[in-house]
Amino acid sequence: MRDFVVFSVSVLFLLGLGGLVFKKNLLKKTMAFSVAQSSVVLFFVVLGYRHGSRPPLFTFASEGDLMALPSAQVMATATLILSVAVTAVLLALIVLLHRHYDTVDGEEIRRLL
Amino acid sequence: MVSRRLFFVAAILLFVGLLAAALRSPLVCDLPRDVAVDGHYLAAGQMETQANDLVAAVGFDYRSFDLFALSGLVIASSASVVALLRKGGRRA
Amino acid sequence: MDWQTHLPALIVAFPFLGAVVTPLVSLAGRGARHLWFLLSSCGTTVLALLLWRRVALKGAILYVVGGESWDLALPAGLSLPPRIVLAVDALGALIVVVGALLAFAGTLAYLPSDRGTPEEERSFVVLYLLAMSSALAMVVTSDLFNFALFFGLFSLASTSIVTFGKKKGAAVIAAFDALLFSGVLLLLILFAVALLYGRYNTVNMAALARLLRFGFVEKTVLVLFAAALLARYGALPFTSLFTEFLGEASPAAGCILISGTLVGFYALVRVVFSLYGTILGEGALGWVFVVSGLLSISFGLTFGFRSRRFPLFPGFILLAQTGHVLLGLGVALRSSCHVRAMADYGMVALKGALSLAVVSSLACALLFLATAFIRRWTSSEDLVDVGGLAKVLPKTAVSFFLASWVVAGLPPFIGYVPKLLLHQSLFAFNPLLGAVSIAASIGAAVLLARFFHGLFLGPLRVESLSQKEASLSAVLAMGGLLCLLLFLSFLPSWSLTRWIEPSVSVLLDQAGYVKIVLGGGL
Amino acid sequence: MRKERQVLAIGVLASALIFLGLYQTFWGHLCPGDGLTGGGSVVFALILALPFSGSSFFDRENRWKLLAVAETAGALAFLALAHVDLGSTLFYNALAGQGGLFGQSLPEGGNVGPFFSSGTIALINGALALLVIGAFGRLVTAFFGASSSEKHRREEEGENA
Repeated sequence: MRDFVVFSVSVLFLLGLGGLVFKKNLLKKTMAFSVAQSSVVLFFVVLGYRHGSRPPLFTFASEGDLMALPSAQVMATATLILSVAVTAVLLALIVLLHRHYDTVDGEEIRRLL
Repeated sequence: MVSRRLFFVAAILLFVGLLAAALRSPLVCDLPRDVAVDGHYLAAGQMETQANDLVAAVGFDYRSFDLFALSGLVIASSASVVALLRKGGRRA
Repeated sequence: MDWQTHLPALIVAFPFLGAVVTPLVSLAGRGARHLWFLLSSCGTTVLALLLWRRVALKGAILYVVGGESWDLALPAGLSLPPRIVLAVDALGALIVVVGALLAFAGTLAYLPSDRGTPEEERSFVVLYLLAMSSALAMVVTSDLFNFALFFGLFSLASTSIVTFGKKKGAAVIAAFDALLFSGVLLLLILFAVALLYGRYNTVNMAALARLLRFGFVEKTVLVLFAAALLARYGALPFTSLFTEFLGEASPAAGCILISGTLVGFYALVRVVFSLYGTILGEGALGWVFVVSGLLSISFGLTFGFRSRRFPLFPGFILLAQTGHVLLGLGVALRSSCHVRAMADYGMVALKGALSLAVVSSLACALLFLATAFIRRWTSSEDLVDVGGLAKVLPKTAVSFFLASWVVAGLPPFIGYVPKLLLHQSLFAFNPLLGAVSIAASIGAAVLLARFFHGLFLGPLRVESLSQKEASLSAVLAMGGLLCLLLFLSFLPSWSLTRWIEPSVSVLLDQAGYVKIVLGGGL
Repeated sequence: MRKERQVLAIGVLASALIFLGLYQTFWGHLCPGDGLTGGGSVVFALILALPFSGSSFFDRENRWKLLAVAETAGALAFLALAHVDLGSTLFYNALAGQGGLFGQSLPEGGNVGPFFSSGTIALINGALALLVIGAFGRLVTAFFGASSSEKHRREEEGENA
């Protein structure tokens, strides 16, 4: 099961990376970047999980519960915020490019340059 | 176009194969592993920070220096998007 | 306990405060904002100098963020630090000072000349101060995940300020590519951090340095880090992107970008020497550095000779210098596990690489300022359209000339010291490599002569300058950097013994770095 | 009629989201979620509401200023909370367990938890939520303004052609 999750993390990352390399549409490139970033988030979450563990929360917890590792979840949240910030700026740049060139195709834009 | 796709598929297959080979070796997720730092958070974090949510305890107390980077990211992205897009900003 | 205990954290918090308060100050008008920008940047530089002095006096310092006491990294019964620990030793202090000075020069270059919409001007100050804060934070932190976050903040802030005040779309597409590319680098670093976290359950560099056992995961992590940080430093084939991007930058934005490359260099040597250090042994990494150094040199020189766009030229020169630095690092790594070789030439190579990284970033910042101001004043980018500028821009011509002298590595200026050390050690390591390095230096000197001739000599071809040279900020920024270089030139042995040698010794002393954070008892 | 129903549904959804965000923020030290995600939920409610509010409403200068003030106030509060006890270190949790503001002590192990516990953690949660609402609120407003001005520009171009 754990192997499967690590497997899907790497497939997600590679899908994102492939999209970044092979897609010409800048919007699709941004989406591919988000996909790759989500694989990192998934990886952090997997690393924090222990078999049969509960969330690391003492509210309503009972004695002897096994809890997931908290710092992995903190890192996952931080990575999400990073992703949101970078994606927002990328989208803003795309809006600007669309205003200039009336297209979001990367190669087209480079031809018009 | 077709060659590109073929290349992409080949790259994925190669990586998947490498990963499958790597998983045979003792890897990252071998559990139970030594959880020294997280073990400290789980054992003493509640009393040290007086917070029931250990994610908040770790994120806002133990690793609080990260908050500079996180709030900086929020401010930076909003400042740059506003400067790039706001009306009266750039004209086409 | 005096207030200077808090310096490692204040150096991040102070520019952050500056960025946060900027919108409030902007309500009082443009002048107030400029004054505030100058004050924040200057204050940060002063704090950096204080930090450097404190490290020079007291040795390496640590700071436990959020701990009950600033030096209690390990609470009772723990062998790994649970909190984020800031650790500054001689190398860190050196990079902090140089990075802060570069950023301050950028502030001076910004002040009255950059105009845009009000939102753009306000955001520029915010983002510049955030970039400065994150560049310094990347140096002082010893926590790898924290490093990755500040890396992301730096990429974001420094990328978007390049597009401000630009009429063309070329800057926007360059910024898009650069941001996407640094986003991918960030992903690589995050993956590496996650792998280390999964393996050792800590992300503190010093603790990891003590625990690390060389295996499959560690090799993967090393590859990820080396790829990401080499690209951040500006080496390897990906650099055309960085050069293009630097060519689009305004004078102020370029300074912070160059200080970012210096921080990338710092992170690279930190990871290689302090995190991995002796367990690397005689691995292939030394050859990787040598090859990527050779690639960078050849790329920089060939494209420099072929290109006629003079704003790109500081980027090419910086790239060639980066190549030299990487050659030195590679040689030092190759010799690091032989005591004899280390004493013979490895130490000298490391010394040369470190001093060349610092000096060339200062000199290239000066070159960059000169070309960026020329582009702004002549509103032209082609070497064919300008010429004979020495008559109308004498001060810029003098700074450009002296900076090229320093970069070319000729005496009497400071540039010859690192070059001499590097050539000497490369020759001892492998005569062929030494010959290549000397030839590359001569090539760089010819390249500099070509651009100096094209820009400043010959008949004057520009009809009208959009602005007089006498703009105080430009003179101050270029003059300040020039004074710094001249100061170092007059005291080469002082700068070697006070700045470089302590840094080299802390770099080679991996146990010392572990001891700063984890204490001596373990 | 249809539009009114849509507005009603969006209003219900948005207020639920705002409630969720505030809950996450203020109970951040006791329950899942924290100030950053709570602020994000509130901004998401704003995104839902923006298309139905008309561009003039949210592009009005005073709304914009309110968000900017929220951002600056949140960031300043965050910095102030970081420096609350410089006798120890930056970010030292000086209020926890001291009996004062947010200083109630917590029983060990699983418990519901008193609201006024955890010291600076709860306060930093609030400050960061304010910061995120202000910053990302301005961000989405800028995006929305850009898209509506784009539409306007296209219509003008169409008339000219």
